[in-house]
Amino acid sequence: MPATTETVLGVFAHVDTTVRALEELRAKGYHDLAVYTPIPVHEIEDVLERDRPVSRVRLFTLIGGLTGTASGFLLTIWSAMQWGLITGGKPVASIPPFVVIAFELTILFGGVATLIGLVTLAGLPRFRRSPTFDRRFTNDRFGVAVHCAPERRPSVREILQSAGADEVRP
Amino acid sequence: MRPKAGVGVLGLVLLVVLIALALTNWSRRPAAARPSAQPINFPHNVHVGTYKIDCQYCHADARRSDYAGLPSVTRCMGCHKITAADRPEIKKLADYAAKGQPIPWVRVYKVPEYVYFPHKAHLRAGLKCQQCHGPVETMTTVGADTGPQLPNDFLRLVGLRPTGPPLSMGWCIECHREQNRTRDMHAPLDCVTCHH
Amino acid sequence: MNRRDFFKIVTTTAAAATAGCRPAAESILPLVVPNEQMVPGVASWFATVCRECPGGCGVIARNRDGRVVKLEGNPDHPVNQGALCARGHAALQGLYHPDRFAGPQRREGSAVAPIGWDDALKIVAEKVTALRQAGKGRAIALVSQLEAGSLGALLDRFTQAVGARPRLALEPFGYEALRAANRVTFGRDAIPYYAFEEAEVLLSFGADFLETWLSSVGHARGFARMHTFRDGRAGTFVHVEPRQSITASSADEWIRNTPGTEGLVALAILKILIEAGAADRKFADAVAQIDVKQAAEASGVPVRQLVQVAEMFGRARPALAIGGGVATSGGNAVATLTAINLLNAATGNVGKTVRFGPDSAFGKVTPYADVAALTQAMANGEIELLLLGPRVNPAFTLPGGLKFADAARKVSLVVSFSSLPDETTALAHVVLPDTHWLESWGDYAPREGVLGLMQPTMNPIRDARPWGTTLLTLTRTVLGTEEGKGPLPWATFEQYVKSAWEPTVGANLEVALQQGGVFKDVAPVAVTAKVAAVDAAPPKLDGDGGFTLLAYPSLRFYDGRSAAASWLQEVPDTMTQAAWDAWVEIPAADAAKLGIARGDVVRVQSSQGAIELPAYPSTTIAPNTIAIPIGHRYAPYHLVPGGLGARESRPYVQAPPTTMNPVALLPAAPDGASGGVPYLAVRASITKTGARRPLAVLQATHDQEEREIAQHVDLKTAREEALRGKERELEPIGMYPPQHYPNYRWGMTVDVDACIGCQACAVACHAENNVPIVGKAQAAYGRQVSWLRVERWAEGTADHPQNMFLPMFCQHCEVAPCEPVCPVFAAYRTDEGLNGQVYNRCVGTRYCGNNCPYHVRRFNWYNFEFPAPLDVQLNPDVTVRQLGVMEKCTMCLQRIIAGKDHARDEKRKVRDGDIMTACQQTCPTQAITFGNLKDDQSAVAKQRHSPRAYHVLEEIGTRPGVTYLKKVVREHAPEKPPAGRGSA
Amino acid sequence: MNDSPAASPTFADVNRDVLETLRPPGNLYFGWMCIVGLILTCGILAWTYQIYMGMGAAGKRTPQMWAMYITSFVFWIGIGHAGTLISAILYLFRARWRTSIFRAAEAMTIFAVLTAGLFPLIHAGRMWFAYFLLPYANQRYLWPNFRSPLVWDVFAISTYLSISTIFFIVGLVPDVAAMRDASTGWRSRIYAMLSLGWEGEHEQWRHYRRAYGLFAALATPLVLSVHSVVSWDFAMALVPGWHSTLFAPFFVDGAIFSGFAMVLILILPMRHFFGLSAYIHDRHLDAMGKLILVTGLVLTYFYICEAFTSWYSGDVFERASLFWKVTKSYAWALWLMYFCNCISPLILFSGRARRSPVVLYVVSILVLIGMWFERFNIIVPSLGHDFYPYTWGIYKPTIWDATIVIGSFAWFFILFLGFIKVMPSLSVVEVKETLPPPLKDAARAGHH
Repeated sequence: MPATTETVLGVFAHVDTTVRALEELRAKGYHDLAVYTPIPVHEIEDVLERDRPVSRVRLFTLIGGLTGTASGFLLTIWSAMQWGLITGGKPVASIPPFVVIAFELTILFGGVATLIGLVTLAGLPRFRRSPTFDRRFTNDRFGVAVHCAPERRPSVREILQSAGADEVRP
Repeated sequence: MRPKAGVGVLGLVLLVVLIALALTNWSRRPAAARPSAQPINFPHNVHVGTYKIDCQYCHADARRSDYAGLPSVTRCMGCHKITAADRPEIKKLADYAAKGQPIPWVRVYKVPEYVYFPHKAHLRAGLKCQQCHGPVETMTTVGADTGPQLPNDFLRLVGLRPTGPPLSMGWCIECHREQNRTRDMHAPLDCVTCHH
Repeated sequence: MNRRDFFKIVTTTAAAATAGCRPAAESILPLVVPNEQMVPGVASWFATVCRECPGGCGVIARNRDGRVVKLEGNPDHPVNQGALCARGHAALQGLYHPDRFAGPQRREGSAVAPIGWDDALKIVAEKVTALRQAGKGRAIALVSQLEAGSLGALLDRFTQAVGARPRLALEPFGYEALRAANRVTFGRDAIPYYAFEEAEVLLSFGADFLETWLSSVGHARGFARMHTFRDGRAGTFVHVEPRQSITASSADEWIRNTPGTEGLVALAILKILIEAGAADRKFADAVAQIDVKQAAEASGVPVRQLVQVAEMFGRARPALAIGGGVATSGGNAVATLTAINLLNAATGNVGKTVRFGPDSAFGKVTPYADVAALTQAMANGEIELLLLGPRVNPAFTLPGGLKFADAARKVSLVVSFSSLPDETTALAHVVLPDTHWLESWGDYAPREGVLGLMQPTMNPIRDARPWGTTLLTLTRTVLGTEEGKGPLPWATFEQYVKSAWEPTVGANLEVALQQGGVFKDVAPVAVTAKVAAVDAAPPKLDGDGGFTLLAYPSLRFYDGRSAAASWLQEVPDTMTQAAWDAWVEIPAADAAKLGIARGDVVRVQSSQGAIELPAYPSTTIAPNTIAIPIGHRYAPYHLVPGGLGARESRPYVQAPPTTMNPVALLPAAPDGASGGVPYLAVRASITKTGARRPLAVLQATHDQEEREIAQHVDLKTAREEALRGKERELEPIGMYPPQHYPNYRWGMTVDVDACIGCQACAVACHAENNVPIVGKAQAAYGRQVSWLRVERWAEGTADHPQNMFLPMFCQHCEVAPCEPVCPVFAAYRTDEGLNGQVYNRCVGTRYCGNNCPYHVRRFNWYNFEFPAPLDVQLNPDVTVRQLGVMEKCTMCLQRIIAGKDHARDEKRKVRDGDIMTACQQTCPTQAITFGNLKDDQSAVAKQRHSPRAYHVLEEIGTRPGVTYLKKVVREHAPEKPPAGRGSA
Repeated sequence: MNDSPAASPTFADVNRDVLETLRPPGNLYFGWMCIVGLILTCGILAWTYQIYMGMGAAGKRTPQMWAMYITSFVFWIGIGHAGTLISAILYLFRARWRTSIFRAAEAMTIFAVLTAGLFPLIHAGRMWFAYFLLPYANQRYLWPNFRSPLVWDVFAISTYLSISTIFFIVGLVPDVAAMRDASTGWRSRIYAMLSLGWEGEHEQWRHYRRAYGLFAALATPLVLSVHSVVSWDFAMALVPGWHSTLFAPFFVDGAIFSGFAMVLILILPMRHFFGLSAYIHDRHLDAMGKLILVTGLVLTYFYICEAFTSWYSGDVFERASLFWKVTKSYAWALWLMYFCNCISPLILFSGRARRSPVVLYVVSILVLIGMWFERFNIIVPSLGHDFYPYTWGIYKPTIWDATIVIGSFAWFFILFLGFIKVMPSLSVVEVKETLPPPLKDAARAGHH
């Protein structure tokens, strides 16, 4: 990366024009893109995710869930052994009822871990608004921000405009 | 995250629960007397430490009753008719004896009403008084230092294992378990032995 | 922290934070001078004699730290042999009754004010002196209860010394007719000793000997010995009574007769026996005029049944026939009892099961006729000073026709020595409270040869003085003598009583006091029966109502003197299972005709007055007969009126608008032949008032609905199984290995065959385990806390209704449904086979209460109160449970702990019999056994393996630690559980 | 997407319409708030009284140690099922019609669970010790009994509440961001904070969508488990009428049934007052009507199974319990339940009824009544006629427990009323997803 990069933002009103711009940009080798959409759009995902791995959130879920299962059984069995009290003639470490606890903890830990995964991977919370963000992006506009070397700016503007951007800045 | 109405309420409920938890633990603390509270300033260190009087000479019921018992005024006067009779504190004692009144000692050690602690069984098991009551022979005034339980619980919550405060249940249990482990005793660990 | 603290915190958090919420420092007071008899924290036991009824059972009182906390029967005492009835236990509540007089009282008009002892005594002394000086010593009358001991002698000395009328020993149930009949037949004015334990067949004509008749605890002990199935042997008991009473429920054959025809039945049986040659022929004259068929018709008992009973009775060697109860107190009472005497004499039972010699103290009761005469004298203004002893309540117990209260108002000075306010103290001008018998010296000889000694079991808690001491002081003042001189030289009653013991006890006072008395056997005296014709025709009844009124003494309250005890009010009547209130038992058919349902208030009217009571329709009472228990009184504690802020837990009901006393309906005239109270004397009419006062009936239904909770086996099978053993049933199959018990496994057995439904166990449990009282409203709504309930299950056919009594309490299941549902381990299984319940861990989810199939877990719906000083009675070894906590039977855990502690002191294991639960200890029929199931030699383990053993609701698989033994039903009962049902 | 009506709103319309729901409320709203607040106050006072007096203030007794509180607890837990079911299960099944209702349903879920969660506290004899049920390290070395279904409840419900709340909040993040950008001033700043700085950048969407799917996958078994666990409070007990393997699916079905009824009760007025007919179409109502009908029929099947097994088992206790319920003191409650839950939904076989808000509303109310009584009929009559005839008895409610139960409804509605005025009760993002995406070519074609 050069020492300085510039960002060009194209604001689109339509999905098809956005997709067209993205295809074009990728074809020209621009990969450092930030795309803002009010909703997740399949067509855009198709373009962008061609070369990206699946979100790692699921790993968080898996680890969290397994931790939950293990801690569920550990907590119940270990705490039952603390006093070894018999109730209803059942063994101290009675597994069937403990499955319920383990199951619930699996879900709980899995869910919390997923949340943590989401927050960290999505870079939340974000305290400062990124310069390319526009409040219309949560309404009905799509934004494509292209990070590029200063000298490439005109060509990027050209691509965006020709794709059908309503507005290109700077 | 967004504390919505529901979450806020949940938080509030949790807060209330925590406060309640803190207060319950705090108020369930066994009563502890302040040193100055006793009607007569009785120095255990002089009686036990200096004169080596056996605990059960005065607390004579300990070996046969649930209660350790307090010496009768006449028993105190048995020695103090002569011994140190000129001291101001002893004069107070003589005063009670003359009036035939009991001495209103302030209770120092107390377990809650739902706990049955028999002194007899503990003495039969060969325990020293000091095991529970601390080094009485060095105390000018006996005061039960039975700390609050909540900080303790919190320490446990984060994985530390502080020794239970004296006269708390965990502290009793630790000793019972240790006696069974180290001395091959049969200290009961059944809930209803003490709670009935 | 308790709930109140919590409430303080949630409402005033800031205040709590500053105030620090630190528990207030508590003082502990040492003794000034050590007491040799007492170690704080260790119980001492003092033997004395129960004075709740004239039965005179020995009791031992458990004194903890200076306060009596529990009573038990004295095992050394020959009358009750360790057992104690419900009323005996409840004596403690008289001792600690909140309404006990704090000291002497003086009444002017309706205002009652405390007064000093000296002033109070002065009033009485001046009156006595004035009357003596005026030569009107005969205007002084003294009425006491039956005092068969030194006090009685002292009272007689007193009346002589001051020149008063002879003392009256007033007992509402005085058995005058029994004495009169014995005079007629045997020429002895006495009540003999009935050896129940030696009879093979017992034939009772209305005698409620398991409830109140003579000495119920002693009889129950004897009855259990003759009747309870043991090793293939069991006696037979036939009971003739117009209604199914608790006693009738224990009978193998209950014969429902028309009231007042018991004599006819007895004579008919005697006639059959003589004709069959099974009885002494010389008695033939007595029954010459008897026609069995006519007798059968009059009594409503079929001839076939009479013959059956006669055969059974004639075959037995020996048998015993007794007569008593309300039905034999009518105008033909003496004739009826004479007929029964002849029956005994003709079959050779006199001298064997009927023994004169060890005569009962009841022979010393003043006949009611004399009491009636005194009342008449009072009404005529002949009495100016009336001295009424403690526990004497003529305003309540004497027939309404006598109008005692009106007569008493004509007496210028009425002095009562009662310690508790009642209907009579309300008439007294001066009350000089006696010490409670648990605080007093004294003695009591319930029968010849048995002298029970009484000693104070604790210091008086009120400013009361022993009656004897008060009279001694009074005599000295009146006669102007000094201590040690004159006809009554003793300074105190204690001195007097000890000097009275000198000849019998001598130097062995300490031993005798420890033992509870001086007991020796008295040889029976030979008597001969006089044969004479008996006219036992049913009595003429007063009034023209449609129903014969049976007023019968209550098992729980006797003549009403025990009614102030809330334990007895809380524990239900075993038959109706109604707590707290009285009722009138009406034949169900008549009730249906009149449109009366249970709980409808009914006006019962006789020629003497009317009372209003809730109705209880019953299928087990003779037609055209109604029955009302005597003794239901309300003695409400002085309570703050309730409001929103007041606790709803106030358990004590207010007095009902009218009296509930059926005695008020009786005429004044004594029975001519005996001078007794004619309890069977009036015909009454009943009308529906339209009001409702629902009864607090605790048992939803007496029908087992195929549950097989109380089980029975017929005698033949039981015998066979007892001799040959029973095929072992399959061991219960479980998913888990059986529990391991390292030391002991505690268990209990209950012999349903022995249980007589006397409720002693339930009251003993209340006393031992600090079980709170909930009051009528809460009890009616299923919120009783009693750990033990005695259930009545109706069986048999409409012709042969039978009852089974089943004490039900925590079954201490091995596979306990209550335990695994508790979220906090408050309920768990101990390794000694108990179901532990940790009160301080309990959160109050009540899941265990739902899941217990026996519903023996009790919840503290409120903070039920123990109004001071009843709280002094609380057992210090048992936690008092707080609101919101579940509780239940612990098998007297505190006793188990004490027993193990004792055994460890002696370096041994607990032996069988070391530990007794409170219910077991008090059971008059020894129906309850407790012990270590691991020990094969223990009584409980043997019974658990009895062929009669079963578990309640066994099919649920809870494997209870409590085993029941089936009731053994005799020949007359149907072979199989019948389709028809008894009463509901 | 192609089934959307011709005059479908644009993305901007959605933002505008949703923002419209958050405008300062009118007098009607405050009137409702006052009424509900008043009832809630009564409920709180009644609870205070009950804590002061003891559980005796409520009409419980032996044998009905449980009564209206547990009835209401199960009822509210059941209500709490629809939200997560709609958001999770229908999400996984890609049922498009969920989008316009799921936000309100999720909020309803959380509030219902919060309401339900109060009842164990209200019900406990010593609620100040309720924390004993939590597994926390303490000096006494004591732990809860994990064998107790009540502890399972603690875990199931707290997990359900946590996961539902997380799910709900995560779903709200992009919407709140939209609200942030659509509003101004302090509102905007608050929304900005709550939106965690969400920008709708693709990298965020990528993880978001994956996480959302995972939440849905986790929540699906959870939804089924929660009411199963609650049903085991009964099924694990011995009481005749409780001890049944049928209970878990039976309860889950009933929960969905009542949950959808409650959704309708909340959605229909919202649609009316907020003018959301453009988003909540008749076909949405139709779909929900069908679901109610189907779950109602399944429930009827369960009722038949329950009665049949009780009778056919030949078990004396089960039979007695059943016959008593059907014919004796509580028969009115049982037959009321049968009418509400089995008969009244049958009208939904008619397509016109399914599209009629009035019919749906009436049926929903009947269903809620029926489902409350279903739990009542399980708890109170079963306990009233169980193994032991001695203690059989009839439960009578008191003014105190009745007020507390009614107060719980007020508590629920006050939470919901508050919610609809501060948060988008329609999912901005998901509604937009169901709209035709803005296409230039299509737009051009349209202009021509």
